[in-house]
Amino acid sequence: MTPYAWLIPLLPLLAFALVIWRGDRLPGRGAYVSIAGIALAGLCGLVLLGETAFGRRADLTYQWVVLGGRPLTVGFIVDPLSAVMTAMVGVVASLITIYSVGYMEGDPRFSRFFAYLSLFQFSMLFLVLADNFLFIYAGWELVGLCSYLLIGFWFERPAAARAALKAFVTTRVGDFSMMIGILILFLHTGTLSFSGVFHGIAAGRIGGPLLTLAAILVFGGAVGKSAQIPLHVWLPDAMEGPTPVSALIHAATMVAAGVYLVARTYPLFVQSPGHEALTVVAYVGGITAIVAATMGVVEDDIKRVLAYSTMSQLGYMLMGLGVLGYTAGMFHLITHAFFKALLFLGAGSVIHAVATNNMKEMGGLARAMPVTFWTFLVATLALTGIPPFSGFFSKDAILLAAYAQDRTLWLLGTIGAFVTAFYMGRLTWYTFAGSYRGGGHPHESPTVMTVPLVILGVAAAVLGFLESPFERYVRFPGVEAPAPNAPLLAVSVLVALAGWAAAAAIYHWRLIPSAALRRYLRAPYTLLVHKYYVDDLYGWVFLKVGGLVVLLAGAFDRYVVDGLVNAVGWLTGRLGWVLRFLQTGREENYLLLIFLGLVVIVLVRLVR
Amino acid sequence: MTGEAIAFYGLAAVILVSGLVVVGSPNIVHSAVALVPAFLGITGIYILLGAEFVAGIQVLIYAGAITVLVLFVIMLTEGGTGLRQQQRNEQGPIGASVAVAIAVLLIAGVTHTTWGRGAGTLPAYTPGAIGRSFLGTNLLAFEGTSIVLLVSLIGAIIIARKEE
Amino acid sequence: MGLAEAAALPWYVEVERAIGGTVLIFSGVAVVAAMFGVLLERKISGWMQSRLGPKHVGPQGLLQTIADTIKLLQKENIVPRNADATIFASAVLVVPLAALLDYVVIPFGTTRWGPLIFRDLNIGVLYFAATSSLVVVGILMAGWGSNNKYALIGGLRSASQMVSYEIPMGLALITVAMLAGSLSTVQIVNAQAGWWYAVEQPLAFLIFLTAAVAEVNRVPFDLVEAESELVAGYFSEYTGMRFALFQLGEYGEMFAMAAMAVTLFLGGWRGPVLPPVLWFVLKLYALIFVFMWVRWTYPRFRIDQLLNFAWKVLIPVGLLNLVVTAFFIMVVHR
Amino acid sequence: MVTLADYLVLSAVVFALGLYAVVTRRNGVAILMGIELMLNAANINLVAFNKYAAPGAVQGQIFALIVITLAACEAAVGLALVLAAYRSLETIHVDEINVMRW
Repeated sequence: MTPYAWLIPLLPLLAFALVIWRGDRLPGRGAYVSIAGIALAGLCGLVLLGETAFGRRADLTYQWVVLGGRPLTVGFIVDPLSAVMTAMVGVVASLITIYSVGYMEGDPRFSRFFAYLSLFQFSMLFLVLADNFLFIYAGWELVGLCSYLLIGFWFERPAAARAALKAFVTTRVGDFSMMIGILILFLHTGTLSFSGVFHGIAAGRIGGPLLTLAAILVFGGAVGKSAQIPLHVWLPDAMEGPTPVSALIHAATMVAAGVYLVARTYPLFVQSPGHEALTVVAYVGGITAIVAATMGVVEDDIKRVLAYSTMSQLGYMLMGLGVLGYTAGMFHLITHAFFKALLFLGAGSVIHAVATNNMKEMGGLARAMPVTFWTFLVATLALTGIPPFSGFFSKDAILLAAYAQDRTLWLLGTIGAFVTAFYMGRLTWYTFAGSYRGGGHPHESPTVMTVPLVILGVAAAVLGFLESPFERYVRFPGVEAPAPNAPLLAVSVLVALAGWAAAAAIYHWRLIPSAALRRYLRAPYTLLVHKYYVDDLYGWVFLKVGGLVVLLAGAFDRYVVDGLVNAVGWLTGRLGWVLRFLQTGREENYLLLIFLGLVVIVLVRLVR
Repeated sequence: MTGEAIAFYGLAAVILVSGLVVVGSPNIVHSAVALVPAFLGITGIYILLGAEFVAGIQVLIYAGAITVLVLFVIMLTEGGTGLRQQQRNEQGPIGASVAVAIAVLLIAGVTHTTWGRGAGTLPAYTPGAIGRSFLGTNLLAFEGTSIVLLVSLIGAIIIARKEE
Repeated sequence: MGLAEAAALPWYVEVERAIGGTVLIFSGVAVVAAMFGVLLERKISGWMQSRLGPKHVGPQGLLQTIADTIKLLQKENIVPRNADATIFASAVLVVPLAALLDYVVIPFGTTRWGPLIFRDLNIGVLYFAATSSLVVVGILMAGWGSNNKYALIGGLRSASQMVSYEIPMGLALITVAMLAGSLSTVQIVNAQAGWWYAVEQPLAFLIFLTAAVAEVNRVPFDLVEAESELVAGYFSEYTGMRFALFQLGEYGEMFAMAAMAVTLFLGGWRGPVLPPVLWFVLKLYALIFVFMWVRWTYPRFRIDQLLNFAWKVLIPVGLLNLVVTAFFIMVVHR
Repeated sequence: MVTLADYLVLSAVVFALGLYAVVTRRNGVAILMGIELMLNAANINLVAFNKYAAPGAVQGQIFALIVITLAACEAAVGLALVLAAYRSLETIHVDEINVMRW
């Protein structure tokens, strides 16, 4: 299967073409074709996973064009990292596509939704299998396009349209910095393929601060796509899109692409002097983790809470990569993909049932929707890192690596874990416990939606145990995971339980009413509600500064450019006015001038 | 003060006064008529300089012909009626200052240079000498002038003739 | 006697002679030309028209002109309204003065101590032509000064007539000067020892006579004062003494022309028996008689006929004559 | 004793008078008169130089004669022009004649 790896992205592309072309006339209005496409791709991914596990590697390159004497070779790479990602994307995407058949029931643009999904799956797989910066960048853009299309799927709602635009623009900023990074690398190493660039760096063609700069610029792309601190504003708004989209794109795959990019170009970050690039990655990840978590606490919209949680978990993954926890980071990515997808789908079925996102209008759904409740609970436990679920293994590996590398980051991670547990507990209690506060009458989702939930639930529970084979399988030469440290594990579990207890105290046993808490912590509460005023800051910066620049440019154009032109006009006019006295057309003036000239000449001659 | 000096200054006075009238008088006919005493004064100067033939010609042509011509044209054009119009254009003061400046410069130039005296004396009968040299060494100039005379004669007639 | 020697004399002697000369000329001419001329004119014209001339004043009317002059003297000097006073007055001076200046170069005769001439200028003939051309200016001034349409047109016509006839007269003068080899009138008279120039140059003589008559605005050419058309021509506004002066100028000019014709063509004072001055006077009056004779025989010319005659007949003939004579001189003398 | 310089001074003054007339008079004929004056000033110079600088030859006087004749021609043509201008433009004031075609 390895030599035919290029086939995997092709399948969803074909599905996309078919659905776009024949759309509604296809069986199931295009859904089955799309599912078939991604299911086959997922199967091949698993086979690929198996083959690479047994040591098969491949670098299918093809000389595309000769750029000024330098051949541009492009192609696909099959190695443990890309195999794992392909498998994960394939499985998760197929489950979500099956789920969305139920979710999107009765939507007027049903077939178009599946067309976009297939296009997204093609671009994600294309991105993951790329073996050069050009292809990965192309995939990057396509994925951004699909996220725009899918966020703004219900474009008649202005909020959705605005959110789609905001997502696209913000990620574009990241893409721009990534492009500059790629150009710097291309300029110095003369090639775009990963292996070529890494050999160039090893050969010293590019080094020192310039390498760090290039690495950070490439990481900029990841920050944009994975919604890290400076460019994170678009993710909460992206929840306007349909829930399967949020699940697929804004939980499992696309946002993970940033982490995958850092992992794929890891030599860049490792070779930068004194690991500066890595510490940058780590700290950005760490800060995003804690900030996103705190914002999640005050959210009432169930999907936004999960969005913040995704942002925070991505922060963890990048922190892991940043503290040389290469395998830990990647493992957390895989496990997170599964249980976060499950959480989103669970939330989706809840919303599907009560037709509202606001948690305050839910409650007591455990009894009405047992399957959703139990799978949701499993995923929550995995997310908060309660053993034996998968989250515990991957998150603790990161904390372990962080502890070994940088104590402050470890502390940040631990506090993050506590807050994560707290807001997940709050969410669970608001949604499933207590009595139902909504208007409708909730009922369990149809089986086409609950079956993927169950499968994902099983995966979330079981994956944790695959940690050791994963470590042997996905490794970066020269980067060793630190030895497990029992007391550390205990601490993290205790912290998680404390989080849960705190949530239970406030929302279940009502020891401290949340309203009183809100009054008491007035200042931090408003700060968090306004998302640290980042949106307002950007708004203010771009509007004001932009306005100022526009004003300046306008003034410059009007006064300097036009001024110059008018000045020239005025000058010639004035000159003409002066000459007018010389060209009177009357002979006696000329005669007078002649004799005046004579007198002047003679006088000058006498004087000198 | 020799007779010659008195004659010179007398004639100079006549010339300058009539010159001023020619230049300054608001009445165009007055300035035309004042030309005659000016030219006669200059004839006197020529006689003082021993150029009788030139003096004769000067009276014959300048005083006799050109002044008559000028008077003719003045009367034929609106000279007669044009008396009331402003005779001087706006360059009055500047023109005066330029003229004065040039006069001063010339006079300064003239008085400061020492003029040598040529050898020899004027021939007794200058008209004869003039006639001989006109038809002798200066024949070309003589013929040239005659041609110019012919051309300007024809030209003047054609220009001034009333188109049929 | 050129100007060079004259300058040698002390200047005050020079001035005395000048003043004496002018007085002499003025009085002499006044008596001979004005007085006698006018009388002679009226006597002869009367005789020609077979009637008696003026008889009452003095014996045979000899004092007639004196009576006229006295009459004119006590007449009032009228200056036309808003006429150009200065020019009006100065014209009266210019015309007679210019006429009288001709007499400076006329040799009346010869006596033991040299020819009887006021100043024998070596450019005599040229001087004569120059002064006669000055008259034209006077006439124009008179015409313009009197602020009268007829006077103006009369002045313009007479000016153009005189200018036109100056040229043939000039040509005649040049021919004679060429023959005599000098511009000085005395030389010319001496040069006529052999044949008179009238005989040698009959054509030039005729041209000179006609030009002279025209120059003086005499009858065949007196369109200017033709009573029927232009009242009195350029001096129609002049009254009293000014009118008399104009008459003086006119007759003075006539006598000067006659005298110059005599000197140039009839051998001046040369004559076999009689004293030179007598010869000169006889010849002079012969010509005056011819002038008057001509006055009552020829009809008046129209202005365009008059000008055409000058430009298209007299000038070409004069030039031709000049060229022939020049050729003749070159061939004979060489 | 009248020296050459006196004649030259006289001619300079006459020239200046002529120049003033030419430059400041509006009437075409007055300008021509000014030109005549200037030419006469030149003639005075010529004849004066002839007497003082080179009495032997009469070149100066010949030159003066030629200048006089040419002045006559110039006056004739100038006045003809003024007449033509008057006939078609009804004005001989030079500053009013500013058209290239009559």
